[in-house]
Amino acid sequence: KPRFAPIAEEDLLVAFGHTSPINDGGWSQMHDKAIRALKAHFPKMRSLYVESVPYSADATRLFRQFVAEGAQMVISTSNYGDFIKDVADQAPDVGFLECDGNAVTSNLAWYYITHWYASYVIGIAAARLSRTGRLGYVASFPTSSVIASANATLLGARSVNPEATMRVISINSWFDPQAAASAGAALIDSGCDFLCGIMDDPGYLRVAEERNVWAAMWNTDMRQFGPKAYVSSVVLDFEAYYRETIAARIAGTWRPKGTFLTLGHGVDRDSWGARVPLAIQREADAARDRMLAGWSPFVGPIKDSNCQIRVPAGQTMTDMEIFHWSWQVEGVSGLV
Amino acid sequence: MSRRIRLSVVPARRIFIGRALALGFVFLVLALVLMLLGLNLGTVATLVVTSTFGTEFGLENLALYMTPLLMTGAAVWLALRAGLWNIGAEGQFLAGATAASAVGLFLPFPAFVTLPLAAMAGMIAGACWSAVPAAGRAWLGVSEIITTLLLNFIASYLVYYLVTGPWADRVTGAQVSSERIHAAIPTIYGVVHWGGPLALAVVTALGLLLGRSRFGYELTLSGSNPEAAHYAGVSVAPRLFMALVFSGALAGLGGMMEALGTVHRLQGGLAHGYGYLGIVVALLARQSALALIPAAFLMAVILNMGIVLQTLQVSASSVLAITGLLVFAIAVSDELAAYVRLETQK
Amino acid sequence: MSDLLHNQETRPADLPAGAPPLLTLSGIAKYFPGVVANKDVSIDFYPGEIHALLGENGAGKSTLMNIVTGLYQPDEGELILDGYGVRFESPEAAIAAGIGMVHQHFKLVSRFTVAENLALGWRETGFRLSASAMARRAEVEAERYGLDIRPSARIDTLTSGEQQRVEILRVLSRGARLLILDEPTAVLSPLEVGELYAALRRFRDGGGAVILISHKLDEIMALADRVTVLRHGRVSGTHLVAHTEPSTLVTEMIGRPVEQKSDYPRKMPRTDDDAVMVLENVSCRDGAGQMRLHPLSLEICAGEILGIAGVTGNGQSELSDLLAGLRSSETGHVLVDGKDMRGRGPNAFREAGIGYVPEDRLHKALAPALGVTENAVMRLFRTSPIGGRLAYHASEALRFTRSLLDQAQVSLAEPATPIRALSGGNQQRLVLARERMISHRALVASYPSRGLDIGAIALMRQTLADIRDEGRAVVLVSEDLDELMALSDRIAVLCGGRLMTVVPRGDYDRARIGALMSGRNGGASS
Amino acid sequence: MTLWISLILHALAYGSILALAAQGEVLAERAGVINLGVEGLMALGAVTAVLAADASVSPWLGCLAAVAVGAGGALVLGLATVNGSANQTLCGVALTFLGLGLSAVIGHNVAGLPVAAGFSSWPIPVLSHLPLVGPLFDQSPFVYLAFGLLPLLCHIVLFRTRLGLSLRAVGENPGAADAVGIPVRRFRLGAVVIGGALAGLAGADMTLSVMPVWSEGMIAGRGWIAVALVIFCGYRPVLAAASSLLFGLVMSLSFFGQAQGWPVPPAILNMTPYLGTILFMIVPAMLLPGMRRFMAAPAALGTPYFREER
Ligand SMILES: Nc1ncnc2c1ncn2[C@@H]1O[C@H](COP(=O)(O)OP(=O)(O)OP(=O)(O)O)[C@@H](O)[C@H]1O
Ligand SMILES: Nc1ncnc2c1ncn2[C@@H]1O[C@H](COP(=O)(O)OP(=O)(O)OP(=O)(O)O)[C@@H](O)[C@H]1O
Ligand SMILES: [Mg+2]
Ligand SMILES: [Mg+2]
Repeated sequence: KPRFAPIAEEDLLVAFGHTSPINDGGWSQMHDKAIRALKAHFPKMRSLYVESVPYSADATRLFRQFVAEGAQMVISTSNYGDFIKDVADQAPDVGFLECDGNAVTSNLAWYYITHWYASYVIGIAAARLSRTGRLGYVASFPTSSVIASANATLLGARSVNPEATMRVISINSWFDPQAAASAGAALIDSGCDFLCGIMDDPGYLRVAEERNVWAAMWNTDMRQFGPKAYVSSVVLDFEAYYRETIAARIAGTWRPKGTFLTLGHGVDRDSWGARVPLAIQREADAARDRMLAGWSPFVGPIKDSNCQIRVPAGQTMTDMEIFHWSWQVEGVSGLV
Repeated sequence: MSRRIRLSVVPARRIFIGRALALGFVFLVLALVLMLLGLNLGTVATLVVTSTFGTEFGLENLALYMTPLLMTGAAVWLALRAGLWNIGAEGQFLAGATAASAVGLFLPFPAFVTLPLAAMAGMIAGACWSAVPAAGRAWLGVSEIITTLLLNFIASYLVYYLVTGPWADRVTGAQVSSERIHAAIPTIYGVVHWGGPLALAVVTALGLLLGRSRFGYELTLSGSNPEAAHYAGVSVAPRLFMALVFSGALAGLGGMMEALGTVHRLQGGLAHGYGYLGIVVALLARQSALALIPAAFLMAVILNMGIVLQTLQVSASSVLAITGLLVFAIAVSDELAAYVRLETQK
Repeated sequence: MSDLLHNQETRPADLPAGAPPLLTLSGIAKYFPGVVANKDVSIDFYPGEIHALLGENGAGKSTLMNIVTGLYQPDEGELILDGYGVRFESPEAAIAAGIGMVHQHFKLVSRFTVAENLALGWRETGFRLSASAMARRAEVEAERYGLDIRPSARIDTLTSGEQQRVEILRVLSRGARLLILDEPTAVLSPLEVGELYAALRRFRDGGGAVILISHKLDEIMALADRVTVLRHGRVSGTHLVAHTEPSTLVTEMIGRPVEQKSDYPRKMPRTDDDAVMVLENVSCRDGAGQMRLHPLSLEICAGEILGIAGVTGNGQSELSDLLAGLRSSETGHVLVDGKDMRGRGPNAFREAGIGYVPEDRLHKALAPALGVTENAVMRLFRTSPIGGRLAYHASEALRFTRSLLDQAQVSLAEPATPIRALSGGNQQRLVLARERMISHRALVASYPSRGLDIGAIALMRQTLADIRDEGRAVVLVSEDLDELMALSDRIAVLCGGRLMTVVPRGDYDRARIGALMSGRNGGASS
Repeated sequence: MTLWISLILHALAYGSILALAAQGEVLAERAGVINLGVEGLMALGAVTAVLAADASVSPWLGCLAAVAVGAGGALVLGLATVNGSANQTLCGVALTFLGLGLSAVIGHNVAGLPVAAGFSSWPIPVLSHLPLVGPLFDQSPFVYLAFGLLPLLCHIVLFRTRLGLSLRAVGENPGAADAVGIPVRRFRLGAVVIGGALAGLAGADMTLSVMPVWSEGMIAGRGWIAVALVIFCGYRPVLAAASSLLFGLVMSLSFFGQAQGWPVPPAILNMTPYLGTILFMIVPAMLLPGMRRFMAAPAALGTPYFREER
């Protein structure tokens, strides 16, 4: 009997675990939006979800509870590592899918967006918009996806202003508007006039608006929270991917593998903010167009913050390498 | 004619009945809230009961919840015997987990060496973590409630620092987590490991130790009236110090069990509020160490209920609120149990 | 007929006929679990009299007064003030009605100054209070009632006598017409007692009424106009003091006569008189560096009772702590049976056979919240059979407790009862029995009769004499000169932390010792 | 230089949260009740402030609601521990659990969303135009209240009025206070309720002024720090305000240090306020035994009072 045999739509139970509240205005909301859209395609499919799954042994318990309640497909919208893998190992007949994960087993797969391309595009605009050439980055944790995002933004900035630098503050949370705002304010105080970051909420955008500096966001269009400051955002769209995945599971063709959602197919920059000059929009979008055509900006030589060459000249970083980026590029400080 | 008076010694039966009523009250409130949320009580109850007691996963969960609760409960309980409030079991738990993880991560010994070593390290770290508040309380009279509590935050930041910095997982890139620790406490059944039985043994031993040893008597005396303890020839400060330090060691051992038995990593969310819930467990147990076992069981059931409820979109925070309500209800019911009507003949 | 006689007898002698009582208690009852604290209590208190309340421990005196002052509510009966029935919902109401009480344990805030304590609860002052205004007011009041106080002194720096003055002044300055004092002389020096008497007489002569609770019969005989005896919560009689004999009062109070001995002769002559304890040049300082006990030397011999006369706070508690090892001397040595005990704790003294009944037994010698068992074994839990090197045998502890309860003649069904629920008298008996058991060589007893009733005191004194007769030493710290003179072989007088003198039995002189206790050199001293 | 000004501004804003809560707790503890539920009350205050401000579009009503909720929560605690004698430590911890949990539940739908109405700053006419230090006189009303009006008021009431004398007497020796006719329970209950109201106000300060957004876990132990500060400041309102400012400063250092690129791991900077509190509690006790009397807790702190019990 094949592991993931075809299943009737009405028998399918898909369980989602979110890392923050689904109305966080960011990451979880984007996933939730995609999941709601799924309902239109698979009206008979049953689903359940849990918000704010903690990074603790309780995550394991929640995933186990999903299995216990009969889910055939468990999707976690963030990286839960062993907490999900251990459960997957105990429930070999259930398909597990982990966003930002990196293990593929016989029933566990991962998917992620190649947000670094969009970040690079925004980085170009950042360098042009910033007077001081100092970018501030509000980070959650110094994990590889955050490192990739920060590095890509600065590389984009340095492509037009080689003097650009980036200061990072980690706030140890994906969703903490207070801390994000405080970090943003501290960055502005230290001379940054362009804020970007990887937060689930619009926390620092409001500070940027108040303090009259630029800000680029992450997840979705957040210009309502700071129309003057808003530059753009790395916008995410998981709908198509979820649709294909569920369809494959119903058809019995789902197989565990790692999947990148690429620029234009699940991740992109948001339409530019009202106050971003047209010339800057054009310049940044030119790079985007080249990327859509297959060009990668992540080509050596790339030095790390200790001025060591980490990517030799001429070598292009693969998406997989970027996904596992563990060092900060020259000009970034405070991240690792 | 009658008048309400307050008993200075409350019979255990009254306490028990009061608590049963308090528990009932809390469940009533919970049911009401669930109804307001539009959930069908019948299905919720069925789901909770079957998921907790009717499935292997549920029973395993209970066992895994009980283990750390027993340890932190024992820690708080021990300190309470000496009249001290150890609000810092959470931090000591984390300290123990950190030290044990260090042993597991960095010492290249086989498991039968690593595990005892890690247990030792966990206990020592937990003890050290409570040593400053203990010394402050014992010799300087600085309130241990606040100092132990503040150390929780410090422990949590320390762990965050380690697992996002020097000890961060560079193998699988797990967030806020160290690499997987390969030395693991052997399992008994499913994911249930030997930490559980060990915790039960510790609690039993604790009961015996305090009930049958001079130390237990001296501790009680020191906690109850330091001046009289001095008169009885007991050096109070060292006893108080030891009580808090042992308490820390117990919590630290709990941390070791959690890190090497359940989570297998040092990890930001590892402590999970067990330290604070330990206060609840210790309170429920009152005078008896063995009563820690049913108390931890009850708490584990509530926690597991929280897991089930979350899949019904009842947020995890509501479990915290319910726990708070329960503690409050019990504190109040214990108080009300002390009141009786005194018949005053006319 | 007898009723009429009784009534006549119980009205104050010089009262004009028809003068109404200030306060009448009518049929008061108060119940506690298993205890009838007061029942059918009817008493009249007239203006211009000092009315004593007498009764055994637990007879219900304090309870009754707590009812009068609004702290407790009566379960039955009525208070009639100036002819009107009243109900005091709180002490405030009683104060407003002119009833003030000086409690057995002073109700002062020890960290506040005298002036602040006087200002507490003053309704008449404005919302704003400045330190200087409070002090001024305090001085004015002190002047008015002729009581000497220092307004800016903190209460915890005052002697008991001074604290009591503050209490009295506070009550008087509230305009009290009825002044209640619960065992007021227990902590006073003879001199202060005299001052108190004078103040009370002044108050009475000004038309106020005084209710005085005391266990000291001679005090009542000297001061009071009338006396009411309570027994098991009921009034067993009210008498004019002038027409009553102390022995009748005792009989009425206890139900049998108690012999008030002024002498406890040895059953056999003293055989050995080797020194059990020797103090050489010992001294003590308190936490603030203040000298509490100036260097002194003393020798305590087997088979003798050494009396230490002195008013609380003059170094007695330091001295007795020193003798029991609870405190270490700053200079000199403490020798027990010739062995230097320097640096040894209370347990070493216990092992050397020194028992100790401290002044504040409830807080120093007992753990109030713990059970009777835990308290009974407090000094013996290390020794077999109750304890070993590490072990503690609960069942043995229980057995020991039962035997101790027997010896102390305390009847108690449940040894798990917290000791604070026992009466103060019973607590004292248990401590005494326990300490007697360990005092193979000497017993140090600080104010052992404080708060006890006449019967209990007689029993306690006999116990001390018995210990002496067994060839052990007794150190008896007391402010009661009669007690000291009755029991002691020698009396050492302490004042201001100095050893004034040691008087041998032959040379006892009340006046001189009393004067020395108050720091005045009573003529010839060595 | 402006950097330091901005650090001080930050410290004032964050310190005001601590100062409000700490002064409320000073009142409660002076009356002899230790309220360990401050953390929970702050969370409840913060979330109700947001909900009420959203509903009414008035920050004042938001404030009022927060104060009411804080007072209500404290009233429950007071009834249990003052009128009954339920264990104060336990009830406090329970209230914290309850407050944190409940606030997360009722605030779920507004988490992370901007608050409809917040307080803007109130510039003091002349002073706020001064060069350099001008911004220091352009603060939210909470800052003026927390560092100006309230400490002054509390100090005067506590140490210069009959009310304060009675309150302190209740905390020092309730038996004595009772005997002179001070209604012990009413005083204790009142102090706890006012303390709770101030804790609620501190929560409102957080969500209506310092950072106009609610999210779960945003109190982040500030309530506990406020309780610790009360001991640290020796139960004195003015010192409570001063030490709150100090701790606001220390707490701001974490972001400040990261932004300045200090070579100290942020986690260590994050620890400093907690570490500092512990040190400040232990070191003076160690070095200056004389300080102990100055710092001494009210003698009856934490002990319930019963008239007909001994
Ligand atoms: N709060 C209380 N709870 C229970 N029983 C009480 C309480 N107060 C007094 N009693 C009981 O009431 C009786 C009378 O006590 P009370 O203190 O009035 O005696 P007393 O005459 O003042 O004795 P003493 O001379 O020792 O002061 C005692 O048996 C006592 O146990
Ligand atoms: N809080 C209480 N609860 C229950 N019983 C009590 C309580 N307090 C006292 N009792 C009972 O009342 C009796 C007498 O106690 P109480 O302390 O009033 O006597 P007392 O006469 O004041 O003692 P003392 O002679 O030392 O002054 C005791 O036997 C005790 O069992
Ligand atoms: Mg009495
Ligand atoms: Mg008494």
